[in-house]
Amino acid sequence: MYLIRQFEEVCGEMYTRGLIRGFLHLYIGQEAIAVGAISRLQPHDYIVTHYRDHGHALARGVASNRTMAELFGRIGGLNKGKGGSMHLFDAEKGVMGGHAIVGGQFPLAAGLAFSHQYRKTDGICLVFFGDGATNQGTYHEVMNLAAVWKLPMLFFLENNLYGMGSRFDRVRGGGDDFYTGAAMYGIEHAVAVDGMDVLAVQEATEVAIKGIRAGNGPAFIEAKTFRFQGHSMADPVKYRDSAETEAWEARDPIVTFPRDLLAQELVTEAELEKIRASVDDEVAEAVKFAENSPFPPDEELYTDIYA
Amino acid sequence: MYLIRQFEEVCGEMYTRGLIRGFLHLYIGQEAIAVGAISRLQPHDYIVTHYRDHGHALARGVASNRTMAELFGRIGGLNKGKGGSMHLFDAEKGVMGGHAIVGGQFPLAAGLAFSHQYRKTDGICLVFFGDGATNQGTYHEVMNLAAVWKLPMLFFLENNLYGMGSRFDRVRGGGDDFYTGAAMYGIEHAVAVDGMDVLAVQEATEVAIKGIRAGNGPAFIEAKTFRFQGHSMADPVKYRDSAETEAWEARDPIVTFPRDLLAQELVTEAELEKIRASVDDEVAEAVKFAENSPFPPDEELYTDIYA
Amino acid sequence: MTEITFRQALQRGLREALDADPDVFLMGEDIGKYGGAYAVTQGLLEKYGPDRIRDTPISEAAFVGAGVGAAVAGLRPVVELMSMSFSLVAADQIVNMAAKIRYMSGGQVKVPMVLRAPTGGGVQLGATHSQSFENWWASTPGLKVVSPSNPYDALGLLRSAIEDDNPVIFAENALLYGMRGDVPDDEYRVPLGVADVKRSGSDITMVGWAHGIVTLLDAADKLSETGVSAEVVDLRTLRPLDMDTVVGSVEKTGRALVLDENWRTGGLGAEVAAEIGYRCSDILDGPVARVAGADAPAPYSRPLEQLGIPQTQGVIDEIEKTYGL
Amino acid sequence: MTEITFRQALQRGLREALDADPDVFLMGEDIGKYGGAYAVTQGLLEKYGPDRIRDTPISEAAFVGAGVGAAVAGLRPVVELMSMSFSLVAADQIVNMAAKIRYMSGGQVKVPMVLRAPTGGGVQLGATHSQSFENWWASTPGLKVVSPSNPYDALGLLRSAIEDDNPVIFAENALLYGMRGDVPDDEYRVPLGVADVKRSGSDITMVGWAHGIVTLLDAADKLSETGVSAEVVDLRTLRPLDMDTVVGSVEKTGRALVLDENWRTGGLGAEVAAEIGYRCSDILDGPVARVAGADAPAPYSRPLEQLGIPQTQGVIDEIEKTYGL
Ligand SMILES: Cc1ncc(C[n+]2csc(CCOP(=O)(O)OP(=O)(O)O)c2C)c(N)n1
Ligand SMILES: Cc1ncc(C[n+]2csc(CCOP(=O)(O)OP(=O)(O)O)c2C)c(N)n1
Ligand SMILES: [Mg+2]
Ligand SMILES: [Mg+2]
Repeated sequence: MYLIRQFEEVCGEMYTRGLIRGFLHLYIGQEAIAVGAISRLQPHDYIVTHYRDHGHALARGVASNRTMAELFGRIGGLNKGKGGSMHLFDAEKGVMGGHAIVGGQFPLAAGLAFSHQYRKTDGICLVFFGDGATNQGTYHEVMNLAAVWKLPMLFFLENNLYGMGSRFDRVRGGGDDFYTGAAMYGIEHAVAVDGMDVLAVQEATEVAIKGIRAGNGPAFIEAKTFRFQGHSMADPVKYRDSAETEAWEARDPIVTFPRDLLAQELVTEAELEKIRASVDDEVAEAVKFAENSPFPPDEELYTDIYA
Repeated sequence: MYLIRQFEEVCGEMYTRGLIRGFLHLYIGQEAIAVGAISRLQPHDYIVTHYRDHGHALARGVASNRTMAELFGRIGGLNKGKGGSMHLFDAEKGVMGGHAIVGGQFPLAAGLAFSHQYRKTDGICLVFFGDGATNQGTYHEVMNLAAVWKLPMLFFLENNLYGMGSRFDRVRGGGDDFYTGAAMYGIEHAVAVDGMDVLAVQEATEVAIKGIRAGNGPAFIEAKTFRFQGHSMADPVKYRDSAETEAWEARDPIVTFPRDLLAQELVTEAELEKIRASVDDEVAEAVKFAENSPFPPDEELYTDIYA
Repeated sequence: MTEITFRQALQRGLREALDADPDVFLMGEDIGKYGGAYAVTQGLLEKYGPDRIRDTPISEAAFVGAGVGAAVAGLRPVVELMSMSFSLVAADQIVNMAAKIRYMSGGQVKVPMVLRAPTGGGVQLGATHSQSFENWWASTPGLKVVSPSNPYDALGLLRSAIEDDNPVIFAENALLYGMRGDVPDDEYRVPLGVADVKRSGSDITMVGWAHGIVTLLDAADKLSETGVSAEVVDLRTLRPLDMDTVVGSVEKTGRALVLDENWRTGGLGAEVAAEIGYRCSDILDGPVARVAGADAPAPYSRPLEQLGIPQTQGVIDEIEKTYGL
Repeated sequence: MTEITFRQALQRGLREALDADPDVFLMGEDIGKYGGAYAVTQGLLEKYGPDRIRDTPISEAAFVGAGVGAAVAGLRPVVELMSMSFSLVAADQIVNMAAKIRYMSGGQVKVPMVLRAPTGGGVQLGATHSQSFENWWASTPGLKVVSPSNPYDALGLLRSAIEDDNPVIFAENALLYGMRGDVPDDEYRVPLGVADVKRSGSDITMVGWAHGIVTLLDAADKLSETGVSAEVVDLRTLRPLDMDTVVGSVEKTGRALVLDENWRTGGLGAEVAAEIGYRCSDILDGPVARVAGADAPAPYSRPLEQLGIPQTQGVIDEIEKTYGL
């Protein structure tokens, strides 16, 4: 979690320095979700996510230096600099993007899940999405498709309460809970979990995945969470008051999780310091790697269009 | 109801004779719905429907002769022959189409309902759709939009169990009832009704519309029904067995409703005969009208593209 | 050689692929139990079973995108849309997902998928059901687009399309399903991206594709009666365009006409005409003539609809007007 | 005359319309409380209230189609898409509903709606966010499409668009929002469907639109240094195309170049080039030159992205190559 946090903080800096450009959506505040959920995957499982994707990539063990290089638009980046922040891929690790059209990732995820079913493996596809994305038609179509076909698919909603400047209750007719709607599609296993509690997320994911691998069809998890910063670097965050933000910040997993570990004496302050220092180093190295990686050569404009 | 039935039977004949072409979807078996529901509308209300639209137009009092002329592709048709069977319009009567892209009608209906809300009238928009259409993303998006905005809109599902050759349970993850899903969107008034019982449909619609006009937001009615014939004239209906069809045919509203009326002595056989004869005449006249109406002149190809 | 219909040619291609490669599967609305809206997939469910012949809900965005996902995972989906007109509800999945996922990933994945759909007008289905959006998909980098004009090409192109590692839009003009033609019994292929001279001639090059070729061959017949020798070039593949074959022909004839049955403005015909104009400016005996569908939504009424679709006489008139032939 | 930005020009147009006509209302994602992704609608919610400045869910198909419905009922919705790239998820509503409902109904209804959206690339948003689908909408009968190149035209065209009784796609190149320019204080209009000569010249006609005009004007400056006098024609409206103005200019100069910043193949530039080629074949001093965006998805990396976007030098080189100027 701390790697993600530190990585994101540094990304913010790099954006301000003009080294990262375009749209940059930080994952700060939601780290417990990526870490908790993705830790429960097997290597042959797939992950599909949206544009707020750094956390998912890093939690899956994608190289931080190649991730940073991607954000810098360099040839050493995961996608050779062609994808950028919103479109991170690491196919070897089953990270199948980073998708920037809201809701666009659902059908792709269904197809990846289908491939496991067709080949009769026990693999699954874990798809992340936000509260705002539930208002896209593809959400509905794919929830239904997954249910009818009993696809091995875990729908993971990161409900951070806002889609850009819109609090969910201003754009959603249903109530506060999203997960309860899954039953309507015939998705039987659907639960809510505290998205600020990495162990709770881990536990909920473990249970859900067990059912999916057992052939029960898709499952649904809604994690209640909050993004501490703006939607993207361009967002001045005028649409919510600081009290709401502060209440959530008080539950910051980067603070609370180590505090709990310390309290339970499962870790020492010194060990934590060591981890933090090594993470800080890793991220600093990532920036160096990115800076030293050249921009893609001109011919890359026309490569990778066709196989 | 008998007008619709007779009209549709004759349409089938005309199709066989090559006077109607393209896709023709008959409403036979579902008449009680259009008649029951539309009878509860006020003149300023809107109706939006899909390609199986003859019944809705006729129930709204749209001229049968101009409807037939439209199916014949003649200039005297409702749409000057430009729309055809799937796209019937009669704007003066608030019949805003006939829409042939499955699910395409939902957003339009929302906008029409919105216009009433924006202008603070008590008008509503009644939108018809089939079970198959619920698998389109627009269904979901518009259910939500209508709920958030409390649009004066009545969602009317004609659940005839099949979308083309697909029985609903083969393409839907949810259970047998569709109406229960409306609650997920925050649509509070949602009921099921026997679509073969015109009085029940009328009653359910009356109640729903009352709530909508009172400002309660959208409502949802699911009528269980059956199309007695194929999806379109091209459909050999190989995907369902005749027992299912026969069970539903036994509940044919064109048979049962007059039978009940007779039993209750609310009508005499002679009166019924008179109605039937006059309807038969009207439909025969409609065919004549259509045959005598010329094809649109060439310049019509380029008119009505822009206002 | 066996004489079969265009529909049978497609069916044969599908069966072969299903037989040859367990990674090939079919998905689409009512392709199984119903047998397909245009009966192309009739009988396949019975033979290959529901795992490989998958009926879908009416959720085009979902199942087209699921096709991309399956392809990215290494399967070879052949997805059917009931009509090219319905490709619009899946437009985002086609253009932003199928076409771009490889590029955006820096080449990490590929999309060996075929998206089949009946296309075109002429049978009174009205404005929403008579469209040829393959014209748009053909302007989208990352996609390949084919549209055969006869049973031979249909089978040969389908074989190549299914074997191709890229997303291929396979546009089947619905007017052609019943067309009969000779097809060899061996396993020939028609390569993607190669145009074909369907009739050779010396006075004018007429370029078209799909059902347009029927019209052009008919026009060529009529023209020959008045002593005009017309060459007919069938693009067959709309992306990538084989302009070399087209230009080669124009270099021979010195005159060119392009037929695009879809809306005139901004259609693929404009691209072909502009390119011929550019590459053959030195040798052209006049401007590149264009014949296209009316710039109007398709009306239901038969006489109006026919008026909007290019006919043989329209082609002949345009040649006369442009070149005085 | 006041110097304002392109963004301010649009804002002024929206405010005027909201003031003048109670039937005008705005709808789109985060146009209210957030103030609009590109701040065009900033401050409007406060002034006009939530009934007329309506934030929508992320449901483009739903609210674009709802705009059509409201327009059909006689209101005058101005709908904002956060990006033209997102118009694909509403493609069916745009093409099959907005564009066709009038025709299909035989003229019974009309659709006085404006659909505004930022468009184009150049700011490293990557392949899914840098597209200009107005090219496709401009080939769709039933739609009108405009894309201004400066604050004056932006305001004048927006006034006309909102007053027009047809669905107008209003494509705002995002690179232009900050552009400053003089705008009269009176209520002038720029009519739809009328191109504009932005710079007159005698040696070559350069045709473009929107941000392309910035490039063409720059190229014209550079060309004048070498004694080449270039005329720059701004289409302003992409449908209907004002080919008469374009042809009038080419008749004067005898040479033509078309700049289309979007994908080259099958773009609107091809249409313009083909038409010039046809109508001016007698007087053209060579083929119609085309400069266009790369036929590739937009890469994120800045140098690659820039390479794919037509630049001044590319225009000059193409003129040199084609006409030896
Ligand atoms: C189809 C589409 N519409 C709009 C956008 C612009 N947009 C990008 S992110 C976003 C908000 C999404 O919110 P949510 O799904 O809750 O995810 P979060 O950003 O909160 O993680 C919007 C409106 C888009 N990228 N795609
Ligand atoms: C987007 C789209 N996909 C597919 C079709 C083809 N199609 C027309 S009607 C239909 C079945 C719809 O079934 P349902 O909604 O249950 O209505 P019913 O025909 O039973 O009245 C299908 C698949 C279409 N017209 N539009
Ligand atoms: Mg959110
Ligand atoms: Mg049905």
